[in-house]
Amino acid sequence: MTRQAKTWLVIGAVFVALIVARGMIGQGLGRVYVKRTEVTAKLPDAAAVNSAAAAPSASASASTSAATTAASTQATAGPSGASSQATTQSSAASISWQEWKQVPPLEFAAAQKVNAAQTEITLSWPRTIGLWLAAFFTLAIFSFLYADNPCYKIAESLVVGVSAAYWGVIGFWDTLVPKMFGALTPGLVKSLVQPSLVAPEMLQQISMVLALVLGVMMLWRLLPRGGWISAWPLAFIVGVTAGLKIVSHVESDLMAQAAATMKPLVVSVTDASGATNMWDSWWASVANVLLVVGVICCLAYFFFSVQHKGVVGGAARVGIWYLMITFGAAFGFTVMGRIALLAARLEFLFDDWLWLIDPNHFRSL
Amino acid sequence: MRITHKVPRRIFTNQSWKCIATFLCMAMCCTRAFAFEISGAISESVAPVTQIVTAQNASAPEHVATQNILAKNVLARNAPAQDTNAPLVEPVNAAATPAAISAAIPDATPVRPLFNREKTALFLWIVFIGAAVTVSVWLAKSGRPIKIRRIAALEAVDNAVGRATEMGRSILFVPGIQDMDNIQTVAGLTMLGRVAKTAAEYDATIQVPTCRSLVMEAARDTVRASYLSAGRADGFSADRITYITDDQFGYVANVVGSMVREKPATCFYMGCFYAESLIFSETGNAIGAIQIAGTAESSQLPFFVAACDYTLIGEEFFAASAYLSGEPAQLGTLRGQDIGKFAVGVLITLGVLAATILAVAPSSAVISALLYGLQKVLGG
Amino acid sequence: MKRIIPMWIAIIGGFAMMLSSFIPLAESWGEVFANVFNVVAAIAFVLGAGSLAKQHLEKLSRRDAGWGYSIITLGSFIVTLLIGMFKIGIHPNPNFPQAAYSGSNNTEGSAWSWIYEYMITPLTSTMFALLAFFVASAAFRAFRAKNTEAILLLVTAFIVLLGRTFAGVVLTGWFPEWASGLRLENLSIYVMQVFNTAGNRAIMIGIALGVAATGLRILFGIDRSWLGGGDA
Amino acid sequence: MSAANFNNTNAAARPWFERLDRIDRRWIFLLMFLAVSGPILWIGVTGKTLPEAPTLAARAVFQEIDQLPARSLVLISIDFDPASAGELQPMATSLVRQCAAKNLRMVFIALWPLGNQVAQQTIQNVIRDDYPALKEGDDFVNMGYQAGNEAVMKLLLTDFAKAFPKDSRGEATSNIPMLKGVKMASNFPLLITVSAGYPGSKEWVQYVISACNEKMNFVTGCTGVSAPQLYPYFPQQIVGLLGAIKGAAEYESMVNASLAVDGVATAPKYLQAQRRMGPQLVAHLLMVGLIIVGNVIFFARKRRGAA
Repeated sequence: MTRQAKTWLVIGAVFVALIVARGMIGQGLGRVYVKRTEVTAKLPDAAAVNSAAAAPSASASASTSAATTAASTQATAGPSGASSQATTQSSAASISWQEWKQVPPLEFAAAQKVNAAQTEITLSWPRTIGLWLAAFFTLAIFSFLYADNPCYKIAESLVVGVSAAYWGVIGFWDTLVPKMFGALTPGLVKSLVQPSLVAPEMLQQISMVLALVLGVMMLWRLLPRGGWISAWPLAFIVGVTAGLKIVSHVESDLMAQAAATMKPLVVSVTDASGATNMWDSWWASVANVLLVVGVICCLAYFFFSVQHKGVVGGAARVGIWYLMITFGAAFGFTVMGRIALLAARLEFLFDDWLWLIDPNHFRSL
Repeated sequence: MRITHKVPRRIFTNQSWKCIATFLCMAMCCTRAFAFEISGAISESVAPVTQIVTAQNASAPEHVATQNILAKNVLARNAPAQDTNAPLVEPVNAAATPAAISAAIPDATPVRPLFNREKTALFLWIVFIGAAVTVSVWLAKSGRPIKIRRIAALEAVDNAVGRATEMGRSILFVPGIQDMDNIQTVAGLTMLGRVAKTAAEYDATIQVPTCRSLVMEAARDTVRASYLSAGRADGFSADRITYITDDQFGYVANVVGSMVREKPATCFYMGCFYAESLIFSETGNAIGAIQIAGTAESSQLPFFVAACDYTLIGEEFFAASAYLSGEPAQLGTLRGQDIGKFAVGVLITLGVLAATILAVAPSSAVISALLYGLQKVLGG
Repeated sequence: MKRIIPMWIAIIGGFAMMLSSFIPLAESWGEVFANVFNVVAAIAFVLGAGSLAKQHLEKLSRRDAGWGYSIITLGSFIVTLLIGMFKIGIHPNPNFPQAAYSGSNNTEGSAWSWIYEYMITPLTSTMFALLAFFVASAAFRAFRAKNTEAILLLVTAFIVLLGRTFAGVVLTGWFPEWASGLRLENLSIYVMQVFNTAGNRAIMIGIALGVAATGLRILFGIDRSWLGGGDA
Repeated sequence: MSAANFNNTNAAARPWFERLDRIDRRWIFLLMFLAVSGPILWIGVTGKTLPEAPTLAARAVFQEIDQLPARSLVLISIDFDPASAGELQPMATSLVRQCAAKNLRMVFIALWPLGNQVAQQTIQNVIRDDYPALKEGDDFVNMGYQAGNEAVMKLLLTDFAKAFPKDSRGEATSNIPMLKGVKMASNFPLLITVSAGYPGSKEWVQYVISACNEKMNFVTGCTGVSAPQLYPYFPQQIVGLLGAIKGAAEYESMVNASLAVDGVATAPKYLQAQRRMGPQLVAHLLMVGLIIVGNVIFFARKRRGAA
């Protein structure tokens, strides 16, 4: 066993021991409670019931759910703990299902006190397992700070796979379905996804055909041959963004910024009584002078077709000083942001998982 | 450094004809529309705002009037909010609600002007930049050498590639995390072309993980072309140019992981970067790699400046890419940009002078007219 | 042919976009192109997902080093894709119960939300949080007063770091009113509004010119390096 | 990456500064962990936070929202994902809370794929939990995510319904009562964004605020990284700016003060940003300390080298 493996073993053992110890003290740690609510939706007509029964969720559990209790179905429903199920009531043209909303442990304790046999608020196993998984992922990625290791690699592989699929799915349901399929196959979208769909205009349909053609060309590159065809949609993307960017950059970053720099070098600040405040005027004037000089000197630094000698060289030198001050400020601000992110992760570990602190009063008043 | 890019001295090359023709087409398309409006633009520069409102009202009765009322109300933020924002408040008087107003719009399609007068200055600026670039490119293509000032980071590129060869380790090139529509990515790929060519000559391996599938394709093309031009087409392997994932941190996790495992001797970060800049450069630091970075993302520059051996700051990055490509089109563009910067500098100086004189002697009519003119030029 | 058509597609798309800002009559072209662009951008996500799957399948079939991790990637990819595409565990929208797929993936308690809450969130945000550690290590090793430029960078960083927390108030809060401009918290604002604004403004002006010049070059057909290859 | 610079074969022979310079960077990581976790635990147990004095840019955000008449429409773009939530979620929470308390009508959109989910959670935590009287469709609506970045903004300028054809409940835009009369972005007197990068506040200025013929007011909250880049736009194009967690804490304290009811403590979920300023303070001091130690080493080495 290498020294590193031993170290990992010791760290792991100490960690597990600490967590076990934590679990035995006080309220324990890391559980999620949910509250059940009933949702009923009226179907517009009887014929539509059939299509509703074909719904992925409704059909999955409709037949078996009547007999099972809420808590047990919830633990078994769906591959990763989807906490909803549907029951089709044969008599009325409506379907109903149960939804679970996360509640603080405090509410569970209160409900138990009133009636120990209540089933409205229960421990959610899928979410509790999820919470522990999330804690594991957090620690797995932090473990990279010590050294690269299999846990980190697993987390890394997962994040790649999950996020790519996640983006693809969001692009499909949020943009492609309402915009492209909504224009090309309005009937299908209307009956399956979005009954409120507005009938597409002719122009919309034509442009979506164009989009579809470009999209297919883009996807062509997944095939082994004819990848060059994907240069067409690429050209479209490059051209459109270039057209967009030229206008916006010149307008907001060139003209507006140059106009905002045209400030008087002498400013007189008057206070409430109307008298000139010498001290404030002085500082305001200095600020304006520094600003104007800074902008011009930094511009000089970015001259490329002129050698940096003489006046241009001097201005460029002042320019780089300004740039360094700019970078220093950016550094300070960035540090601030990064630390807030770390604080948020540690809050998750200490609060949601280990129950060491309770800033939100979820577990104690 | 002086580029002696010798193109046979033919003044009107095929290319230059094409670009002049395109430019003229664009100019002609717009001047027709523009000619109608230019007189209006001039009168606007003299007339107070209210006149524009009435002028537009004549042509586009309801729509424009409504928009102007809305705009003016929002503009008048310092005035008591209750009254001025009245049209934005929901029902008190149904006729005044935005719902009621815009419900009336679709029926009465307004007669639109041919040219959006408020954008005159913007249009002129784009024409100016276009002209500066086109003329500079044309001059560059006609064989006139363009001098570029010394850029330290560039001189380090070849050495860094050589070092990787000596150490027998690979070179990592990260072309940023944005897509091909980002100009920084395009500039990064130009740099990649050069780095890959040097690497091919030295027979060093080069790894290019990308964050977008389109970038991967473009990078493969670029590297393949570089290996071809170095006469080592057999050395090219598409497998070293990989797509990881679109997700920022999924990508970072993977690249950093492979950096630690494969320990490249030289790392290039050229393109558009966000938070990952520091993770890359710190990890590179830890594995003792030589690092050369280039980006126009000013928020990430402090980290590259601090942690990398050489950094191309902002526009320097584009300049370096133009220089390395050696293409007259890119070098000419650089000159065109300098002309633009010079114009901006002169305008700012004039504006500041005018504003200062105006602050000291508020009655100077000539100066106030000058300041007004400058503000108009900048669309202010 | 392989290069001429894409070039003209770029030129037409770009000019339509640009002119729609100036010519009100062209506004609708701009809309059409923007709309097409948005949809193509969404298809690019699908392409991204497809490329990932292809890549890892190849890696798997070749038994490359670390192919075991490719299984994890592919597995998580496929599971997420199935759950999301088929809206597994999602009941229909109560307003439109007749449409099977009308429910939103984001409903609380769905498998999709579970992935978001317990996988995406911890994984990506912890990745981001690692930066706090790297920043500390970089500060210790890289931020050294090597020359005037570095000193300026350091001093500014100090002012901002201290001025944007309670430390600034503790250290310089006792400064009398007339010297209040020198209090760290005010000094940090001064740095931001004067020096930082000047520096960033120049960078922005430069980049705006760069973007415009490069963009126009593409739209004039002078630059075709983005089409691959290299020659102009 | 760990063992690369961990070399202590002849550590004893080296002067102190050399040893310190070659210190394993994991010690620095540990220091950072302690500097952040210590205050979190302390504040978590005691519940105390540090006082905040709002700066000009943060005050401007508050006033901009405060001066809008009740029932005004505001467009809220959630342009961040959970990775940046540590910095930005407190801002989003407070911004939505102020809008809800002012009875403004809120239209949520997202230009980041995961932004829709973040918006959904914010709506749940603030509006549904604490302002249950507000009705979806009448008082607020979540239009979800659309792909396309700047092109979506461009489309928003001219046609809102084309850019966002449906809301997250699947209702067509034209059927949403509160959006009757909304044709384009400029129909919203105020645009609020919370942004973590690209596309974000900068793009909103470039593509919407500058391009809009009518003046649209714009306030934004952004990450510490992007704040310096946005200062040149303040106060001409961006009327109010919240930079990083400090800006969030300042703004949060202002909103809390304005909505405070005598005898009722502010709900702890509205103190998130102020709680995070504690770890911020200690960690900043650590950073300053690390830079100073690094430079002491640098100068000691320089002197030794020169001698």
